[in-house]
Amino acid sequence: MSTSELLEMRDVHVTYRTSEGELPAVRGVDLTVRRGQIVGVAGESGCGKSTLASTVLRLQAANAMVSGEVLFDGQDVLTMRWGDLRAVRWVGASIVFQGALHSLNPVHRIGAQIAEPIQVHAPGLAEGRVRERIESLLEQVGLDPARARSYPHQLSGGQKQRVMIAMALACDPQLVVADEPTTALDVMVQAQVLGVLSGLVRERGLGMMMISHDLSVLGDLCDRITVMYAGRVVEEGPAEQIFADPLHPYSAALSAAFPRVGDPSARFAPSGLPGDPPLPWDLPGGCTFAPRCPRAAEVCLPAEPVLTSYGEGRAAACVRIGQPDETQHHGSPGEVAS
Amino acid sequence: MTTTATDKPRQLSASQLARRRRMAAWKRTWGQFRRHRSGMLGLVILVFFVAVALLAPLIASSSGLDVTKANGPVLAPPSSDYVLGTDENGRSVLTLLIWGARVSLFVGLLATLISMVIGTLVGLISGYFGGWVGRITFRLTEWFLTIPFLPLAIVMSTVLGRGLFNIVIVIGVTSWPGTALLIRSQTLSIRERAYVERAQAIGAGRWHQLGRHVLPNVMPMVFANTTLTVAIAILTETTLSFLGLGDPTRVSWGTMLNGAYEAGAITTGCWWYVVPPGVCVVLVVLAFTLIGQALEEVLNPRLRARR
Amino acid sequence: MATFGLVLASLLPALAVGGPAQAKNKVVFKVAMLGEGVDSLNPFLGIQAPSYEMWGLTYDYLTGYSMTDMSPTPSLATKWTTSPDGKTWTFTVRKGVTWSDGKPLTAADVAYTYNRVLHGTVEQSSWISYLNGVTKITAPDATTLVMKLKKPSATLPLLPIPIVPQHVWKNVSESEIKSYAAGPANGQPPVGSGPFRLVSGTADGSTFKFEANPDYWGGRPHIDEVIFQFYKNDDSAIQAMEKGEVDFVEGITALEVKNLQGKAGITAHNGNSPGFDEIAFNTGSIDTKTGKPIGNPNPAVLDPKFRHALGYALNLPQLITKVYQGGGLPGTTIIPPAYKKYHWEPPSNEAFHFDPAKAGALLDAAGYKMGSDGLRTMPNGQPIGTLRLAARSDSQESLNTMDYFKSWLSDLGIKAEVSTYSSSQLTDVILKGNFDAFQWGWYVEPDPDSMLSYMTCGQRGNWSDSWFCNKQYDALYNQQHVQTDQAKREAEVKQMQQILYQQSPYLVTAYSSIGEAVRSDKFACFVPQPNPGGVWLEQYGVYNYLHIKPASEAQNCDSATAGGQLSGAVSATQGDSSSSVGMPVMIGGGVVVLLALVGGGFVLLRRRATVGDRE
Amino acid sequence: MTLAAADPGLVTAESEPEVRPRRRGYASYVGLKVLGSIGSLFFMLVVNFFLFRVLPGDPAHTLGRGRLSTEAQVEAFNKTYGLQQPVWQQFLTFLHNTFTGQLGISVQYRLPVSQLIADRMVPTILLVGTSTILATVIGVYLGIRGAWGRGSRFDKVTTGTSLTLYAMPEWWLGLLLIAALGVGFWIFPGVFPTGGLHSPDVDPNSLKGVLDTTWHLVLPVTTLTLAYLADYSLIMRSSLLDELGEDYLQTARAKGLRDIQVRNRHAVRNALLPTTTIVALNIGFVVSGAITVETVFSIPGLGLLATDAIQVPDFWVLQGTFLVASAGVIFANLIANLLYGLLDPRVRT
Repeated sequence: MSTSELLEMRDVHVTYRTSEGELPAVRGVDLTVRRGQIVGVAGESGCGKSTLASTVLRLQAANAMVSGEVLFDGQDVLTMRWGDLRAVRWVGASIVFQGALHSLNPVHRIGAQIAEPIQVHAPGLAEGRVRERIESLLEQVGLDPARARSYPHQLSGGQKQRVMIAMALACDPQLVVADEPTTALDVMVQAQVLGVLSGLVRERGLGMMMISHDLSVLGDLCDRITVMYAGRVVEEGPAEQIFADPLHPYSAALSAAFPRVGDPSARFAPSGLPGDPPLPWDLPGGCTFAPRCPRAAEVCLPAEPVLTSYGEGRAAACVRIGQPDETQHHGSPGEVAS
Repeated sequence: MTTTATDKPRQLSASQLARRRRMAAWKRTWGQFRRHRSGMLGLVILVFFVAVALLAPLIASSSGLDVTKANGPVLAPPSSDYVLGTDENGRSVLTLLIWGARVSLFVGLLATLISMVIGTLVGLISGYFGGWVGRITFRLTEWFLTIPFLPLAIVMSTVLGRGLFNIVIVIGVTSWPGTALLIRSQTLSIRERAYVERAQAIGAGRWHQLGRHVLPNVMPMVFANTTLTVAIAILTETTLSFLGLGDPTRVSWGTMLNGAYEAGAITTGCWWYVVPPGVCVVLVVLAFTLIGQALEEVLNPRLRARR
Repeated sequence: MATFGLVLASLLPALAVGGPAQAKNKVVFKVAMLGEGVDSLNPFLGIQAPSYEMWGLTYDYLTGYSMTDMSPTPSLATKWTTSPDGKTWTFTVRKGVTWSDGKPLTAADVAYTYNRVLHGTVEQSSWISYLNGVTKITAPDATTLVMKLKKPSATLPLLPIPIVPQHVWKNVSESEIKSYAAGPANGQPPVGSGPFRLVSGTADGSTFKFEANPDYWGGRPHIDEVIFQFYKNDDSAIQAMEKGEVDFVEGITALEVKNLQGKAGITAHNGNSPGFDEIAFNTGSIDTKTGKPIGNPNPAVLDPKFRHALGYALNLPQLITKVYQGGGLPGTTIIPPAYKKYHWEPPSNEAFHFDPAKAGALLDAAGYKMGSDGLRTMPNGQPIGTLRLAARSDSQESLNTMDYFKSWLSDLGIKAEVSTYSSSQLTDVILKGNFDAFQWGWYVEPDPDSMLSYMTCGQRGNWSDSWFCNKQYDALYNQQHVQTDQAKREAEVKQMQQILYQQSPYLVTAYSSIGEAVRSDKFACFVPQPNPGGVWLEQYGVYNYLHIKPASEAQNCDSATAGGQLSGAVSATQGDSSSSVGMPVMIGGGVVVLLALVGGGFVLLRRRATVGDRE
Repeated sequence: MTLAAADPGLVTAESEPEVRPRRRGYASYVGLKVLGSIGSLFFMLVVNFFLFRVLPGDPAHTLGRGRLSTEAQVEAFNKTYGLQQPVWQQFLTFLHNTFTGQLGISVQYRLPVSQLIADRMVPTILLVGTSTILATVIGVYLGIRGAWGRGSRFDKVTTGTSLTLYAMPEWWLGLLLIAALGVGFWIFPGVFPTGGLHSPDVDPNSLKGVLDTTWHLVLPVTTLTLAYLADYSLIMRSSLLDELGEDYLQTARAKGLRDIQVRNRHAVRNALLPTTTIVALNIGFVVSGAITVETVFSIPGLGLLATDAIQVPDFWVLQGTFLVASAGVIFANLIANLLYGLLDPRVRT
């Protein structure tokens, strides 16, 4: 318990090396999670939030170049020796991946998969103890302990996600990274799962980094929210404030939007926002949001705005904040993002 | 065909859209293929052999194949006038190789065409039509798969007698099930795709959909699979010919190897008669395999992730 | 276990390899055979050359063959007499011969065997032709065998029918015999009286092991064991010999012979075998029941003049060098020169020789004039059309021969096309008469009768493949068939060959030979049959199995009995062996390669075997 | 026999998903598969029967090999082989005989075909069995290493080699091996025997015989192993590569498993599914695989029996071997499917 900062990300850059060239996915992000604090990361798909999450346990893809610092409990995960890293994984921080569908190994039983990290990190532990642990975990996430014997494909989406949560808590981590834990689920189930998750995290006083495109969800679960766009943080501050009165036009659009039901495949674009998020290999000059921004003006074009603080614990990256908007720019209204 | 006059225009425009999308897809594919090193290697090799096959008459006169015109020494090692030596009839091995390329490629491609047509048809039908049609065709395919390939080919070529086209037919008829199954699974997945449903909503006939929507989308996989089948077909032709079931009146790489084998070229150490034909076979088959794999990787995003 | 063994072996190659070489004190003669294997050990079923070899070692025959010209010699029969009318033959059967199970062999066994052939159905197929015209066979006492005939027979006393023990075979019923293996059963060799005993091997197998019969009436063989190993291709066999796994290779190509002749410790040659290859014409296919023409022969080939003229278009020397790989003898008539007594050599003024001009002239004379389009026409001015030449897809020689024939024909202004058939398909085509000419071959047995019979009218639709029918020829055939005066018979046989030569249903292209190679550093005293220039192993009779010796004892080959003065054909030392065998063969213009045991050979074997004639 | 031809087992498994899988136990899964196999079996019998009724030529002549002179004999022959019956009746007798293990009598050898097959089975199984075991072990290992370190030099080399071997007619490879290691070339002597199952004069049942046989099998086994190995390593590699994209590997890594653990516990376990199926299937293609290699090395196995029978043509032997061959495939196919069901829970429920 050295510092109260459990996770501290400093100027993290992630760039993918691909045959098409170098794709900057995350461009200089700072983010902090304190013990017992739930931090939400919001943004459309492709804004780099999942990439960011993957760096927490150094799980980024092989072709990703990461720079900056990811301090977990004061140690930089990115430069850690493999041995230490493995020790941090799951014991220090665990992840609830998006799409439990694929994140569970189809040919192993649930029980075995939950047991695995325990056996890896506490090799000594007796069979019986492990089993008890699994059963209690399953109960905690509201599943019948007997489920331990079944295979992933025998569970519904919600149940799978619960299993993921149980698995994430198997080694009592201090930090849980939840990467779009509920995208694949319909609203009702989403609510349940999120309830379970946040509940457990709260009662154990864990830290959690919760990633979602759904600002409303983050709004009522998190303490703080970071909004990302095109690999950068555009706004950052207390959850309810960001949800209630966002500073950045993008945040505004996000909060205005409401989640669409079902259809996991098609990720949604905030309603009222024309066009798609910029492609990482041709980012517009100046403010990357400008092309879609209702309040965009000449001032936005020259340089990319920096994150500047507005009042206590709030910051946003937009030059138009506080300016009156005369010139209304609209993206070509004809197109509708699908 | 239950397409009524009213929804024709929408129908057309939809298909035009699809066509444009497809054109773009082909361009992208080629772009990615160009970056695929082994694929390009295969292509280069293949182009070379195709060129040789096509230009055979210009490179080496066909009279070099006529035993009665051959006046070289018997099984002579490579020399200035016989770059790759001679066979047991005193013919230039090089000439035989060049003309052999024709037969081998011809058989390979034609046989593949047959197996493709059958395979694709059966695959589409069993994949697209559910119910008993689908089930029966699928069973049929599975049954044909359980027939041991080479024995069947051998038996059939004894039944049909020895001739180039018989070989082609044998290979074509025995090698389609693999394709059929592939196409089937492809069709099954595509059938579920949105625009097919749309087409259904519009009320286009099943065959119409099959032709307009499913087929064009299966084609890429068919194409990738074709190249792999050619490889197999050429291998089979060589093997059958080697076993003495080839067309004795035509020179293919397989019949050459058969000749070498029967003339005891191994013991007499006539490597120039044994090695070159084999190498050619390996190169061509390899070329087709490489291209096929490259295409698969390019066309199948799941595989593309591998690179 | 296999995997383990594999590892083991690769660890101890020396041991494993040493294995074969360690054939000690016992003298084992290992023969590599090629192509089709033994089809049956049952003498009433098998038809392939190797099978005859097996029976030859296992059983005895009433009469044998001389090494020089394969004329009948005493064997089980010590002597024989013919009644003045030639309708009664009396054989004296050797005394004191015993079966391998100890029981005595008597005339009764011989009578039993022959009667079985005479009255059986399955038993007939291979052997009946030898008892042609025989009505009654009896064994009045243990040493006497009496044969009664309808009419005199010229083919007797040639009786290459294996004599089987009555006390064993009487238990094999007519129906059982169809699948009676007659191989070694529960550790016992099949009961026979021959010089060797088959201790292991089954019809489809690839290894056959014989042990010498210590108390063989003809004297104990100089070798203790004979092992036949069958290989699928020449390379394996030849390698096996070079590695010392086998001592003899039978039926290799002339190329391989050439290649082996240089090698130390090995002697190779092409042995003349009494067979020939021919180009046969459709001389008029008919439905044998109704006598109506069937099939669609080109009218041209029906004309003897046309066929004869083509004889001068064949460049046989070229054929021999090119198609038969530089070895071989140009062919003339259907009775090979190996049978000196019966072979008719056409006088130089009649003999075919490569002379396109003459061929052309003969065709012109016969009315096949050159048309304006450079193609010859029928006498009636109709175009000849395209001759259909059939070749056997399983024989490269067959195909190449026809290719040459085609080009020679086109030089004469006659169009032709070559098509290939598998042997069984060709048999059908021939029987349907849907051909103009085809290439095939025959082996000819020592007595010319059966070969001659194939060209008689009566054989059409059965053994005649050229559909040849000629009254004069048939008359002569029937004469010689009952001719008891040897000299007269020879004259008649030669006259028949002359007729065939003129009528040209066959154009005999080549006299065949068999490539053989032996480890002359291990075994010696092989005597060729016919001597000189003949084959060493697959002979008529089993002379060499009885008389070959380990090379170490080669100097006293001559101590060997019959045919001793001929021995030393292959003696221990490389030098004079190649001079004594290699040279004559080479000087003799080389010998035709017989690819019988490779590919198409099967059919030759088959047709040769069908009437049991074999070299 | 080839990558393309060899995955019905997979397809049956794959073609399920889009139809929402009904829940059924392994038992009924097995039941279905067995039924399917029986279906194929019958189909195979039909094909088998009619295929051989269209062989060229008049049976009496081609099968009798021209030995039949008298009409009586032709009739006798037809009677023995029931050729004078109407086809459907022949088919019934055929079925009956097949199921009672009577496969007819070889025209060529005049021995019961069943006996011939039994005799020839041993060398083939020895040859193919050994090669399959070796090929599987080596191939799977290479495939795993290749896929895991994809793009590495090791991967490039092994994949390249496998592809080349895959593109190579196995008998040609055999010929090369004979030339190189059997005959010997340049200064290298040929050490290995070039043909036959054992030396003529050794008793195959003695220890020496076993060693000698093994020694004779080295080249053919090597040939076949290399041929199969190509298939297996490529299949293993590609199916493992397919797994690499999967999310659950990410999960496993996140759990703090060692790379090797992730590979063996998760990736390989799943990637093995298709490979097992194909190996099992290939075993079914015993005869096909053996034909050419047995010919080149003169090994008296089923393959050789079949090729010899073609020249005659030995009707019943061909039919018998073909029967055994297809039955083998069907059986192997069944095993493959059952295996797949056991290994992959998704299939069976």
